[in-house]
Amino acid sequence: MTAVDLPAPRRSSLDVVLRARELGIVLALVLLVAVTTISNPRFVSGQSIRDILLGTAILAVLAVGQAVVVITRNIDLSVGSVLGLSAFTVGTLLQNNNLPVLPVLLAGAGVGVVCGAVNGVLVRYGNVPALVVTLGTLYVFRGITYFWAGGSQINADELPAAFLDFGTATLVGVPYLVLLAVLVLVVTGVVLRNYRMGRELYAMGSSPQAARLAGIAVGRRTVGAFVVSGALAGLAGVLFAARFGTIDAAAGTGYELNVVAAVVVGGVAVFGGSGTVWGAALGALLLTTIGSALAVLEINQFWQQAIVGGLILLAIGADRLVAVRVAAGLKKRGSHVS
Amino acid sequence: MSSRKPQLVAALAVAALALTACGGGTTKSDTAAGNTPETVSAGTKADPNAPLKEGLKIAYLPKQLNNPYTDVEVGGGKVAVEEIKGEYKLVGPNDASASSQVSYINTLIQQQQDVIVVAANDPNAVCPSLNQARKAGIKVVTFDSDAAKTCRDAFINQASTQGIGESLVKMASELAGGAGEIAILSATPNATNQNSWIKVMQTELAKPENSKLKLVKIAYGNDDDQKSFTEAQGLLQSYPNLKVIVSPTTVGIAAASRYVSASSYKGKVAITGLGLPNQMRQYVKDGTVKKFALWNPADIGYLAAYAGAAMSSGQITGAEGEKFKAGKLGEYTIGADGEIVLGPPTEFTAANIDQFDF
Amino acid sequence: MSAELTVTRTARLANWNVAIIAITVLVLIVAAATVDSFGTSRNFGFLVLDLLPIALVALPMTLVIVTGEIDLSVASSLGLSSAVMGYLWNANQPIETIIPLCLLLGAVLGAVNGFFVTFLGLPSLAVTIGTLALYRGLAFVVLGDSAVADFPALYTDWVTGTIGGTPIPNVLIVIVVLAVVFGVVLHATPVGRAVFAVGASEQAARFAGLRPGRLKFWLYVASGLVAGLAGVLWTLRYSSARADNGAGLELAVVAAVLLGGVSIFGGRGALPGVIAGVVLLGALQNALRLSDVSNEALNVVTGVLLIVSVLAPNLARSVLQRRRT
Amino acid sequence: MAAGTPVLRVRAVSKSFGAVAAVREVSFDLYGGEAHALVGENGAGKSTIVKMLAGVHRPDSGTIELNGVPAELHTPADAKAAGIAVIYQEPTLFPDLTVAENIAMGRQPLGRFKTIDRAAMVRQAAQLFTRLGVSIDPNRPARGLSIADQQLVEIAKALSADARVVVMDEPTAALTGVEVERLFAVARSLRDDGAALMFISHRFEEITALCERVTIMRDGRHVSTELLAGITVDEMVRKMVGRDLGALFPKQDVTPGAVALSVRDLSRDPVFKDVSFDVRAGEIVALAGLIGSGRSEVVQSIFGVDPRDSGTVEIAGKALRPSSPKQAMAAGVALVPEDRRQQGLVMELSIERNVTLPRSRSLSRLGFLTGGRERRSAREWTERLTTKYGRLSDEVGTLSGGNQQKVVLAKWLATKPTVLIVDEPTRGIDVGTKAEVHRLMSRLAAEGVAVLMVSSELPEVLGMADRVLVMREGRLVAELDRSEATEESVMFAATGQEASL
Repeated sequence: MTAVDLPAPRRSSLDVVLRARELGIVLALVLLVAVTTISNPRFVSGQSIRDILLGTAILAVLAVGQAVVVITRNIDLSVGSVLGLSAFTVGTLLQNNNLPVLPVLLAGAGVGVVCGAVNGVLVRYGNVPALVVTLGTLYVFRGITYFWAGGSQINADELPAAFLDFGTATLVGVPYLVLLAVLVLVVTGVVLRNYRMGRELYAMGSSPQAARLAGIAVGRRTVGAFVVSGALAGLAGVLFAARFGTIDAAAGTGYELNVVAAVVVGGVAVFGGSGTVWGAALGALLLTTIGSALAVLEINQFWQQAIVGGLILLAIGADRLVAVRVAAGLKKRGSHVS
Repeated sequence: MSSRKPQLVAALAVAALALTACGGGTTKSDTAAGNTPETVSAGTKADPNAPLKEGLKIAYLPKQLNNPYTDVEVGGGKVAVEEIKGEYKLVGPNDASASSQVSYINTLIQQQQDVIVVAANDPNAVCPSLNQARKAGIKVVTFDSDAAKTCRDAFINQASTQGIGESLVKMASELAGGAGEIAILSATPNATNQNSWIKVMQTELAKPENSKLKLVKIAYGNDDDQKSFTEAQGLLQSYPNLKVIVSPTTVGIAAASRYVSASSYKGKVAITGLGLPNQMRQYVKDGTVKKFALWNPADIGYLAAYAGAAMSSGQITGAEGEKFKAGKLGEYTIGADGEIVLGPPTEFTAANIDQFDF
Repeated sequence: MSAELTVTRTARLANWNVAIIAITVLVLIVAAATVDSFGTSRNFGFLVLDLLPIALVALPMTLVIVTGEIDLSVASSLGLSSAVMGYLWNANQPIETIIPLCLLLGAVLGAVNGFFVTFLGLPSLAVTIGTLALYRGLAFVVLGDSAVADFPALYTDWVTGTIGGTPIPNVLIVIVVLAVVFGVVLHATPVGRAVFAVGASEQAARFAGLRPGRLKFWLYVASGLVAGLAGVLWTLRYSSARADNGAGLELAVVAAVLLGGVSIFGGRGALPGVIAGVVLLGALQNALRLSDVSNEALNVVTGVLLIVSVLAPNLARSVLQRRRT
Repeated sequence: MAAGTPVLRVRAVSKSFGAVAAVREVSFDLYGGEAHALVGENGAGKSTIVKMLAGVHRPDSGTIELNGVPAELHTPADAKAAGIAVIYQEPTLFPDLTVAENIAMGRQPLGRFKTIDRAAMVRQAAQLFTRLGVSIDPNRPARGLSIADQQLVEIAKALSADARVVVMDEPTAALTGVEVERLFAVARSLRDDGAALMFISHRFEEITALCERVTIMRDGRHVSTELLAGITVDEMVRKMVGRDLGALFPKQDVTPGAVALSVRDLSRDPVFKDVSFDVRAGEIVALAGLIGSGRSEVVQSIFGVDPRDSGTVEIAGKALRPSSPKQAMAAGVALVPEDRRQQGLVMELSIERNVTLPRSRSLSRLGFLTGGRERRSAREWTERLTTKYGRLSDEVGTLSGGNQQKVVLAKWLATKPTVLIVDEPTRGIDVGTKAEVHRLMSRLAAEGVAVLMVSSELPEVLGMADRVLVMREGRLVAELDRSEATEESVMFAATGQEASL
């Protein structure tokens, strides 16, 4: 028995597959854009791209938060309601009241943090499954918003111009909202990939039991993941208010399904442990682009939902097949004592 | 989990097919003739001199709550109900679905209201319940969006269909300079009002004086702010030469204006249609919108209250030709099929918009 | 960990089942006493009609959740069934053909779910979120945004009518028959025993010679079939076939089932509790509406009840344990 | 061995789970630079001790001292922080993460801005593997690693922590001889660096090769702690078992009847290959071998809960379809599986439901079950097996291990099997019940049932079996008659090398 010469750490096949996973979405996107552009070249005009990116920004911010929760083997169905509550809070704050943008963003995120903490504490310390908790808070947060709004609507003309400008202004042609979404994406992506905290989230989702034995503060991290998801949903609420200018209590109703769809299509496994926020954001981009493309291609818009559903099934089905093949491949690559 | 189940399902299918093959059974064409509408007797004869009752319980059930246009409408209703010393009530779903409206109608029957003023989300789905209400002695007045004629006593029409359709085309033609592509951004594809206006518009557009106007597309924003927003976006992308978007719905016109005002299309594409002055003020002032029209929605709710009260008090029965007084609005005559027309729409421009607050 | 915990678990299940039934009865009594016209026979009819779709769909959903899976696509299956019903009716097909075809369609939709969940082994949550979007989308593709009305009065009247001169709605028969069928299957047949065993431990069930995959597949078929039926009844009740019929119903159904004491992790639950859960939600909604409490309050109450139904027993247990040590 | 203060001192700790006292007043010391064996039968409380050291369980009473200071090990994080590394019997890896990340979790090397230095992390993992002499790609995910490789990653994990106390709970069970040697070399170097090693194993040759002292436990109690130099294996075994071995295994001599179970060329990649054997009526055949050698997989494949790639299984001359436990049951096969809690019983269901679960169809009348027949049948069979319980409606999880096993046996005996397969039938149950189970198997064989027994307890194999089949790495490598079968011959066949007992 001699000490072995270790092969230089090489790119594992799984890495390649993971890359391929996101590559798949990119390919689908390219194909979609190509086909749509051939039929109507204005689809790639500056305005059109800006519109798609703006639409993606909100969904992507939500999807990033959702991905963080899903990676820990949980789910947050309350994001649509949190978005609504945050958007209405921000709208009320700004109603005939000229506040700078930054505190407004913080206020929106703050609302989300509180909602997320409620979810997280109930999941962790109440021992109630995330699905049940967030299904419940989906109703509760929405109900609170309705109570508060009482049927009123906040219109664009009641909001300060500075805030509405924030919704439409651009920096070298890129809207602020998109920049903000990219910032969120990059920060979350880096934390998940390069910080201990991020890796612990993956570990918890991959094997909750092993995570406990490894001394990971599962409770704190779980609450933390929900707080992040809530905060980002709150932030998305501010973006929503800035982009649409009109806010009523129903803002963001039904968003949760789009968000979960984006995350699943983006390759985040529903049982945790794998996937990236990049994938989730790409999923959001793909879904938004499909919506726009259908309108441009003059395909009956009613197909959109069916296509989204089909995509989800396709994505999880394909992931499954790839996983089975990779697993088979990995088994054959056992270690050898030299 | 028995192996018998597949056979069972198959048998069911075979049975179904067999039925079709035999050609038996009830089809739509059978029922179209046979389904006689349920008629609820309008009660005794009208007595035009009967006094308006006090303490009438009048309930408003709009398509959905949380809609600013609706708020203005029912606001007018509240004023009228207070004038006649009645009890005002407002209920409604948060989603514009017929099924939730049915539950509310049922509740109102339980609560023994005297008048239900309703904007139907589906002209047929609410029918059985409305008829139940009428059987229980409740007067049913529809506004905004009519229910089937057989299940309401009167319909408050904001303006004659013809009048609105013509005025929409007139505005579009002015804004397009008499020629070019126009598109319509409507509410839902089965919205009763919008569809009848669009029909009139299409007839108008077919006339020789409008031959240079081309209607390229009717899009539907479902009266949903975001949906309308994206639909406007889609229209402008698909039709680069579009000159005017006509949106005969307050949600649609506001969303389209908001999109255009912030996009590169501003100044190139005109928006018009039916909108609320308060919502549109900003876009009129920034030049996105030159003119749009609307009746005063508060008057609709107001008129509905008086119509319902008159009916409940026995002044009218809903028959054509009957007259009743509607407070500050003066005297109204019931038209064919129980329709009561409010009056001609008002056009709003930068010059006059500040005189209105609704 | 096991011994003590499991003892209290049994007690907890029994307690919750009794508790939810007691709470329901209490709510019914209080509502009848305090809310005007809640206790009238006409209101009873409205109440039954209002909770009809939730009650029906909750029955197979209970079995599905007891096996540890979930079916979020039920409301969309209901909508698709309704849309297809309208489409075929417009195409001048006889209603006697349409109804069985819609039931068959429901079964097929369920089978698609079952296929993905059992044969491909995909997580049911993701699968049925996918088919939730897919089926609803197809419903819109079939019928667009239009509504189809004019269904034959013979059928619509039956659905909204009552038995003879009694105040008992006809559809109550459907609910009772199906509730008995599902109740018996779950609690007094080998299939029911398998449902519990599979939900509590799929592996142990396999080692006992059961076939979890097949069982789940047929439960999804049953879930789809009942959703199809609910779609038909919904359409007839409102005499209006629309693609958006029943949208969002899945959440109310899951809430009712969990409120009824069924564990989201599978293996635990009882049908009487679920029925109580359905009635509780429906009665609360009805009573609050009659008292002019807004819809919003109801949302909050539903959400809170849902969380409390799982949280309360958990808290009770941990308090008990703390006291013991 | 170093003297002075012990690194770890366990003082009179007790731990109960419900009514079951798993550990009672156990005390022992661990010194730095010492390798200390902990032995005892299954269920003696060793794993509970390990879990208390790992911070998973908190002792009900007693204290754990580290370097003379009482330690509060409330969570695994506490234990980790206190310098205790635990290698569990069943590896606890994160399947989705890479091997390098698994090793470094919580201690990842950090670069700029506190980001994880991946290159350094991979390098560390590679160095650890070099030290262990194995080649596992640090960049591959843990999913799909063999049990042996997983165990090696666990060991690398403990090494990377520079722990002062390393607890190894049967780390060698699935390793080959070479891997074991390598592990021991690493363990010795750890020990020589001053760490305290706690080593749990059932292989006495490993214990004597590695350790200096041994603590023996029985039924949750501390029996004695001795220098290994001063005790023979026989004495150790006697102290562990607490009785004479011979009397335990009452196999009656039976003349075997016709072939009841015939297995030919059974294969399932990559678990086992070309397995062929017969079991006759009245015979007890043991399937021996190391953990991970494929024994359980073979019997699960015979019963049909696992698939098979090729080969045939016949019961009394009739071929069984693959993957159909239902058909196997109908043909008279019963399987008492290895893992009672996961496979044998539905822990959340009542005793009654568990006993009647495979027979619910035959107990139904016109397809309905009203409860009465199930209850009567469950009572009859639990009584036959003298199961002790409160009420039939109690959850089976409330019973002790032995009574749980009786419920499993009742459940399967009630199906009147002609071929009874038992996988580790006495794992984790008390001595008295163990004897009952052995008597029962013997009686069944006498009644003409063909019994196939998978067991890792050599004495049980030698005492009960008419024939011993030995598996190694997925293949059947030896068939030994009762007369030929000795601990040496079985171990030799199982490990493929000379055992030094």
